[in-house]
Amino acid sequence: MTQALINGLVLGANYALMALGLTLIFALMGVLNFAHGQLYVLGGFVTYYVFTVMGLPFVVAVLASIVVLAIVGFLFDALFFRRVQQRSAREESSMLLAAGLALLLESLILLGFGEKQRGVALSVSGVYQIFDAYVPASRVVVFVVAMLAVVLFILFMRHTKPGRVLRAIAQDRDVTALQGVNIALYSGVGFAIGSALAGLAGSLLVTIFAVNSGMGTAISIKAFIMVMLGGAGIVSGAIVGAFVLGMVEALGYAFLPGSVTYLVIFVGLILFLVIRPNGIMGKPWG
Amino acid sequence: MIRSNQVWAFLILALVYIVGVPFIVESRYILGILASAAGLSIIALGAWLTLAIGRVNLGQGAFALVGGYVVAIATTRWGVSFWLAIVVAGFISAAVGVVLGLGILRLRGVYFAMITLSFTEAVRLALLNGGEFTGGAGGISRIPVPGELSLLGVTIIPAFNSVNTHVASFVLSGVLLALAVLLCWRISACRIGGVFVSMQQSEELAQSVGVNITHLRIVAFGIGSFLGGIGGGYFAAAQQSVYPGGFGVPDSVSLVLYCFLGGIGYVAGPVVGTFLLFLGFQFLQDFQQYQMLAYSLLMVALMIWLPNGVLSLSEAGWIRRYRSQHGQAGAHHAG
Amino acid sequence: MQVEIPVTSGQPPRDPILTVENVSKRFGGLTAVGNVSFKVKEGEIFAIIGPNGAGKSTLFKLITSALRPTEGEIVFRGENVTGLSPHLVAAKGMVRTFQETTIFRDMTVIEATRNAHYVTGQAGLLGIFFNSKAARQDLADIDASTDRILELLELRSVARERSKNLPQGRLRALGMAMALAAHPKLLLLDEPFAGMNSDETDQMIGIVRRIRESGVTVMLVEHDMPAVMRLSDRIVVINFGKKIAEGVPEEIKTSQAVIDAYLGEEDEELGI
Amino acid sequence: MRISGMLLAAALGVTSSLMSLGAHAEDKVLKIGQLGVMSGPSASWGLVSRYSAEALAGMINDEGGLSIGDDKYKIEIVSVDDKLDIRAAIAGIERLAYQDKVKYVIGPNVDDPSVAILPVLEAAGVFNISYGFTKELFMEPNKNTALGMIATYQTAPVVYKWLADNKGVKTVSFVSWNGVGGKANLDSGLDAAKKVGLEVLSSDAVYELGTTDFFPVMGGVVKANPDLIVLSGVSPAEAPLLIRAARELGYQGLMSTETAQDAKVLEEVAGSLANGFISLGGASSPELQSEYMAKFRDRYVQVAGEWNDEAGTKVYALYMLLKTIEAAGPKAVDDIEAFKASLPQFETANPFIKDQSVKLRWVGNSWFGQPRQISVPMVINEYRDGGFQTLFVTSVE
Repeated sequence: MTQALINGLVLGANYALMALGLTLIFALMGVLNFAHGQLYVLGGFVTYYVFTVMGLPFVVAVLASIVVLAIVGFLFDALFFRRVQQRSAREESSMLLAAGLALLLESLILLGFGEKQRGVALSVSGVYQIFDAYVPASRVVVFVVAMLAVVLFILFMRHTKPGRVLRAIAQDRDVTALQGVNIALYSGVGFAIGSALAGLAGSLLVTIFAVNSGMGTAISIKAFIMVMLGGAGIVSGAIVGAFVLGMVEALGYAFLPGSVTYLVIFVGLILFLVIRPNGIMGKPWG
Repeated sequence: MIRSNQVWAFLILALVYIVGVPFIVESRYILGILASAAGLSIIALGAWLTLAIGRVNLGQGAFALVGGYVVAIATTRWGVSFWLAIVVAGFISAAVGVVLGLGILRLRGVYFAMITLSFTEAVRLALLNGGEFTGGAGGISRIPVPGELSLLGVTIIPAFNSVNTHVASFVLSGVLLALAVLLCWRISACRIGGVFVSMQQSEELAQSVGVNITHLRIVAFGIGSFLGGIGGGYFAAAQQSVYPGGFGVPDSVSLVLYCFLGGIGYVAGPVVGTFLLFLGFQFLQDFQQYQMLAYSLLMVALMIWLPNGVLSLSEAGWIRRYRSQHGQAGAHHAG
Repeated sequence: MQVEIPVTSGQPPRDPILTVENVSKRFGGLTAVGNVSFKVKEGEIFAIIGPNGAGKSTLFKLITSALRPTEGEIVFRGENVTGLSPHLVAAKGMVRTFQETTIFRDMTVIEATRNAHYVTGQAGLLGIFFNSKAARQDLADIDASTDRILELLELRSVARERSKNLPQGRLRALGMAMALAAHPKLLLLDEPFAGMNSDETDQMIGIVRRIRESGVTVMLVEHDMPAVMRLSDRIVVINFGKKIAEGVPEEIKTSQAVIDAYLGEEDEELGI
Repeated sequence: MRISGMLLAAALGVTSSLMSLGAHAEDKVLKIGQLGVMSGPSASWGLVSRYSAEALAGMINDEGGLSIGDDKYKIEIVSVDDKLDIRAAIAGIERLAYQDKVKYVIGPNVDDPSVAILPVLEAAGVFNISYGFTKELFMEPNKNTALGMIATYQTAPVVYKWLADNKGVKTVSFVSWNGVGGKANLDSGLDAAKKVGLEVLSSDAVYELGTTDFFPVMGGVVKANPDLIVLSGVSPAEAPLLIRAARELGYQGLMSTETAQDAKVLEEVAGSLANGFISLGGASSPELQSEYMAKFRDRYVQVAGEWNDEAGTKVYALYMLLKTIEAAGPKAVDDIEAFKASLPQFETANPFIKDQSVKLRWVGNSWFGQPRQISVPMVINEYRDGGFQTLFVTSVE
């Protein structure tokens, strides 16, 4: 039981990192980014490449992932999303565009990095024991870095000018535009930050989960669950959703047979959203 | 208003396709993928109907699974004729859709998309864990090909194994697709279609002039689910097997993508999108390991250049000019 | 259903078509509408006015069933319609308009008006689908009705324009055209004069009068005092969620409570 | 890494594939189909098949091609991605059979598509080497499918027996994935454990394909603390994560699987935690491999960019197909009946291992009632510090 709870907690922290970028892009653009999982995977591969193949320090690898993904995110917005949002008759188009980009990114990753599972073995080893539960040191490291990243992100959004502008856009795009803010630029910046967060998640989690080119969709779906559970577009919601999913998954695997856990999660999510569509932290609107 | 000459044109086109293609095309492979594209188009038309009321429906895969399993279980376990089973499959899927819709249709946007996506996963996992009844992970195989359908001793449709099965499957898929298109065409051209457009643009406004939006949303979603079930039932018989993974989230997303890329403003949109992309993927086979890359590039490029679908080309300047010269402009309003 | 819009004489009728009785709405601890009562009589033009934030739009939503009152009753033509689903309220003959943000953007004026004729007609969904005799009759009726409504609202000239390309005044007329398509007995107008210049206002006043002449009772919620004074038969004034005055325009103009309420508001506006 | 040359490669790929549509050399061409999952989370299954076939075909073509009767044939591999999807698999096999007129196909990698394509194999007269384990595939009335590797139900009893005898294993727990393959593997593993007399502590740990975090799955398994944890039929992507989760949860006992794994992946993902992990191997470990195998490895690296240990088992499919066609004569090129008739008596040396006493044959009589399995040598490996060490070698029959 203790092990299940601890698993849930650790899982939750990792999941939170996956969900943050997704919720940011949703808040800014109203896009459910189907390519999120593929961005995560790309982040993992960049770290693998820089750390394992080029042999540079891990910190450099993480930074490389963040930078590469920020650029990819900015380009996604500038080259694709902006055009489609301007010209499409239906706003849902951007959701489908994201699904198309997911496929594109996935095939590029497969061609570029190959089909093999890739992992990064950190030199952090050892296992801590809490009561009768085990927590590996590598996970503690990732947990700490993940939490640090979450805190930094929240501070950035609250206390810097770009952060405040982004929050204003999330709240009311049109009004913010009227105040003379360069919406196009900031959308790009928002997308870049969202992707960079996905890249950071991939970069850190490649050390414990490893990555392969085809796992993106599964990651996206998990991140969707967390974001919807917590309340779409709300940072605190994504974090809460992540911990709830982590706990339910850990407890489910401990007490239910096999894939019934995810059956329960999906059915539960449907029922939950029917009752409370705005998620745990979402404010009811309209 | 559908003009009767348009209906005749469609029927002739459908007949030429259904009868003519098997004469010209000898390759079983080409017939097979055309039949698959037609089957997928039926399911995509269902997704299109929910898009018509402003809902991105990522649950079509689930309805296709339900339809497929109904046909599989009815024909293999209870010896029911395929022809009865596929109709039952459509109605059971529709019933599932209505029950689900009662709960979720007041949601919109990503909320609806996400909940239907969850539904696709939930159905897959339920079938996976369904034990003996659904055959678990192994699904149900050895589904018989459709048998003879006769009325008062007169054979209306011969048993598929007594004729060329490939051609028979192709014809079946073509006929079902033609019927599905007629259904959706009629809906979108009559007053109900106009009301659907109203609901898609503003449910509040539609409600204010007395439209029972709850009722009509259920109707649209129910018919969409029905088409999903029919399509799934078709595939069960054509492939002679069903598996929990037969339709999943990627399929559900693809089906909606087909609608968008074909053009959701047009009844033919889902059909054009499905044929273009599904066949396109097959024909890109020659790119070998770059097949997926080429396919996704094609898809993204289409979305960038024609964000309102391939059929929006028909509204391009030169066609419009031609039309206005020939006095057809503005003749599209519903009614 | 017949789609004649009967033209009645200017006889001032006396039966209440709408009765709002002790209606309150509280959000948490905040009282948005407190214990408001009034009656709208058949055939009149009735206005609810009040300064910004007085609770006008909440009251409007309560009447049209977009919100459910915490207390009180709304009776329409002798029938309690409190909390009834909005489409049923509309079907019973009480139809509202929206401010310009809510329109069918991609439809032409004639399409939008035809589409709004949903409640008219004898044919059910299956009848419509199979184009039954009743459905064909409905279509003919709808065409005739659409024609009359566009005429009435001076929208003929822009019948084939897309809604999103219309100027403000025409757009609001289109909103009314769609509402009339549902054949209301009582038409509720949400700020019909907002953002209009004096020419447009004059035109709108003419349109509303003609609607009333066609036999439809009109109730409007408005901020623009002068226009209301010119148009309305009777007025209710709301401030801080409470009714502070009721009467004919002359009475309202001279009511001290009303003057205070509006003066207070102007001070505020000046202070900003 | 390939990332830099990718665009160039893409351009080359397009032109070469366009060219291959038109140009045909004077040499006769023997087309061999390959159907497998080459995208998505399980892409490595099909891609290893494909790269193995392309590498071996390249070697044979460089040597002048395959002699059948009086003719030299160049080998051409035609690959189709089945996306692990039934519809795509059926469309794929129909394409290979009717469009490319292929008579011999390698793949699919798992059970459902292998079962789903049976009617097409029958109708089109195509012979298939499958990596699905379902016994019915290889048994009457199906005659057109052979097993390309060693099935769990064949490896498990041997491995468990060896572990019981040599390592004193008495209790065992199973972990498997939720799918046809996973379920079948689990059942045959349980069966074998029972036969060997092992006590099964648990077998209900089942995970979804695509799971990233195996802590929750492994928690219960480790708690029971069996002598041996069997990772039943797990893919090379998931094995190291499962090992790592078990070790990090404090598990000290033995772990094994009956499928082929890749040492590089084990090293990168699980590191030293994977030491002692027992798996099925090809004959690619240094102490076993012949020079021909070493050449094949080089060629494989050229094709795929990087060696994969799974290729050591997957190379046999194409080799056996070609050598059997060669022996059966020109008729077998277009007619699989001639090919099938020669299966019972066919025998050739195994060029991939040093030990030349072991022959390659079509086996499986005792399992399927007809010779429908390639006698891939059963090599049991133990992982240690980045490489495999051979524990013992045996054969199916």
